[in-house]
Amino acid sequence: MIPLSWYLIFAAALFSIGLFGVLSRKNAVAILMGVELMLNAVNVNLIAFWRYLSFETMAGQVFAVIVFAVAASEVAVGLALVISVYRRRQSIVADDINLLKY
Amino acid sequence: MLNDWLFVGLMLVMAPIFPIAALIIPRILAPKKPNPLKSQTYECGIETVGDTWIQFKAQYYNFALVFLVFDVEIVFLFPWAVAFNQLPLYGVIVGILFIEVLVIGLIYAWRKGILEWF
Amino acid sequence: MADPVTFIAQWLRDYLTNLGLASEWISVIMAALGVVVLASAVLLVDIFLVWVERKVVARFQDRLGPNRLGPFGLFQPIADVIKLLIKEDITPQGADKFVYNLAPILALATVIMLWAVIPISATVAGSTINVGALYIVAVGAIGTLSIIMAGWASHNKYALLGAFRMVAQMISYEVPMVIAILIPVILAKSMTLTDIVESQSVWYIVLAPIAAIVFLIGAQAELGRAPFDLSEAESEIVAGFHIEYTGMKFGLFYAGELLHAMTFGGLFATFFLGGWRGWGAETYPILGIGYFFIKAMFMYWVIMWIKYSFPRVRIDQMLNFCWKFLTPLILTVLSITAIMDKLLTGVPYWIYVLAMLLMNLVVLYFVYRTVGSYARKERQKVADPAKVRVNFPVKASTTPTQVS
Amino acid sequence: MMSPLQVIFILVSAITLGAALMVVTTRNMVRAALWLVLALFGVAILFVLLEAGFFAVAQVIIYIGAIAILMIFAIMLTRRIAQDPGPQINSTWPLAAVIALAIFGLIVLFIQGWDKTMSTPPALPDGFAPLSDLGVALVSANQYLIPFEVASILLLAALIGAIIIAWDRK
Repeated sequence: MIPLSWYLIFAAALFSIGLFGVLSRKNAVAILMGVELMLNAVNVNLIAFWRYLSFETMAGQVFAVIVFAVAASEVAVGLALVISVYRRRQSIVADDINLLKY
Repeated sequence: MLNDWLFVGLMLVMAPIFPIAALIIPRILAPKKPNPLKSQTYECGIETVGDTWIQFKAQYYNFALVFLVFDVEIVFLFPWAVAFNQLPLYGVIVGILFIEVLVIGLIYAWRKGILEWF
Repeated sequence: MADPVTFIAQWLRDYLTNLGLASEWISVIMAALGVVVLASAVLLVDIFLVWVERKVVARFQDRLGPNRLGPFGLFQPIADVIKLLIKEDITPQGADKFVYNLAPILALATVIMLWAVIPISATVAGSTINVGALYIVAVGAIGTLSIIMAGWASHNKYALLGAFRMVAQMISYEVPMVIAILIPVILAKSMTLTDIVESQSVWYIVLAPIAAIVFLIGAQAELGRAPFDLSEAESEIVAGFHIEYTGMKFGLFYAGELLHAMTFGGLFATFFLGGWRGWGAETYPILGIGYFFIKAMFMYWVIMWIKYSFPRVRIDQMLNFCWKFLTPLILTVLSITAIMDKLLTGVPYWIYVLAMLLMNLVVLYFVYRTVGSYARKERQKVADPAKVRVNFPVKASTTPTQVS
Repeated sequence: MMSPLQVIFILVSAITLGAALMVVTTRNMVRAALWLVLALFGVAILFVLLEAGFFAVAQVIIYIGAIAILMIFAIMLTRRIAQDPGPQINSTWPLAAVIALAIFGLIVLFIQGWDKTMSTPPALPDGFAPLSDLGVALVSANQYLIPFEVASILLLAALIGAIIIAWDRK
């Protein structure tokens, strides 16, 4: 059978790749994709912990449900922001959207 | 429980084999004489004008947005439906409430004119 | 010898055990054999469906249809396949080659994958996963993706526009359709399709006729068939997302669409018509296969009937119908069904069935009234535009008098 | 000697991580979205291996069927950058790589030092029905009713917010 640590290491790798995407990509949609990868890594962890450590209680699964809902909300609002910014500035390069910096 | 998924997993591996085979046979049998004119993209018989990446209406996005939110809600009602026998009446009503909250969203989108196509 | 399928499976299992294989590997081999047999059978039916579809549409349009090749033109689809196999494949300029080739494969493979969970008879069901109903929705979602891949990879405006329309339509109608699936799940208290079939001592079309109708409409839209064939509207965007596909690649899309229609017939039969259930199907499971295919083919014929009888709707009408009519309607029915099911626990089954049927009929009556008055208003607007203000909302101040 | 399940796990996770790497490095945004779909599908298979079939199908329906489609729509709506020939990556990417690697190393270090990482999952008892248990847990007041309803409100807020943001008629 598969040891729990394999899942945890896999999730850590997925999380790091997502983080790299978030930090390095210019395109705002690509940044959202990175965030999705990170949320997925969290979900893998939650389900793995549920299965290995406490399958009698549903806490892990319920948390995963909430993560799904959060991911959906995040994408909906994030992409709406991207489209709105694109309409005004004709750009979705994250570095260009710096009005709030000053 | 994993035994149930064995069939699905094998299906996942083997189902594409049939269409892939159907695509490989013409590679052997069919003629292949491409020329630039033949491989032009189709546009009502005239030459292709402009870029393929035309701008799309934002409405497509709006519908996808409403769909996404509804989809998430409905999927999480399925375990509730399976557990129906173990639920008291108030559990059922709470589940209904869960979906009715979204109806507010639908009404809002409707009022706001998101669901119009123009 | 009541059940040849189980008999053959048992014989094979014994044979493999005698060869000295471990029991896990035997189940893997048996499952693999099952997949091969099921997929080949489904694809054989698919080739036959080309003939069925052409023959039926011909009769609807008062023609004869294919009648030259073999008896009743039965060999026509085989000739079609040979033609497609030796036809030149053209890859359009600027296409994304890998995605372009992947899309038709996915389109057909996803439809074959749907059959993994459909119970064909009492003893023949590929898999009994506990999330069967959602599995169908999930596989359909990958099918949606294959369309957007095809449209994007073709590097053609019409293809992309067709794909966008198709996807907008599919995701819109997925909402009422999934809720319509949720209602049989509530009635059966299980997502496993075998359980859903087994709990239908009374067909669910009696308990939930509105859900059945909504499922049928959703299936029609999901398939992109008339009246929802905006995605391939020949007069507007030529053929939609598969405009640049030739030869066998187009053939795969075509075969996928036909098989998808038939599969939706099978799903309708499973959810609402009792699947393989019928007289003597429990004792002689082989009869169940026959019942299942008769029901599936009947529903496939209904889908074709709708397709060849209705004109195409406009995109705004299509979306309005989904979001402003079907979704509120099915949400209402879902709520009432859920509460009634809970309140009616413990009553005799026939009262339960009657109450459900009655509730559906009452809802249908109100729907009929609402739609009728809406249609009257619309007709009035067209007939006498001066009376009604052009902009919405139309005030119901004038009593509807004359219908022209 | 590895068990078949372990082989499947390694194959699937390798494909998933490879696809995830393509997501964060591909220039063509639509292709990146398709790689994302592959990565998400791999995670769905891992959910099946974890015997959480419901989450596998929910993953496919929600992530592939809705979120990926929404992303592709958004990419096509903002198409000018979808084919931007310039660099798609910040100039500070080495720093990002270092941070990501450092976090990965840190987590691996923690996992190595943790004594609870058992090698086999506990066997599920007969008649264990996680699906209906989840359904009960989601609507029971003494369990997770509040998070469940809050999730519903969250989605409603997201819908309304997204409509307001994306749909300002000038």
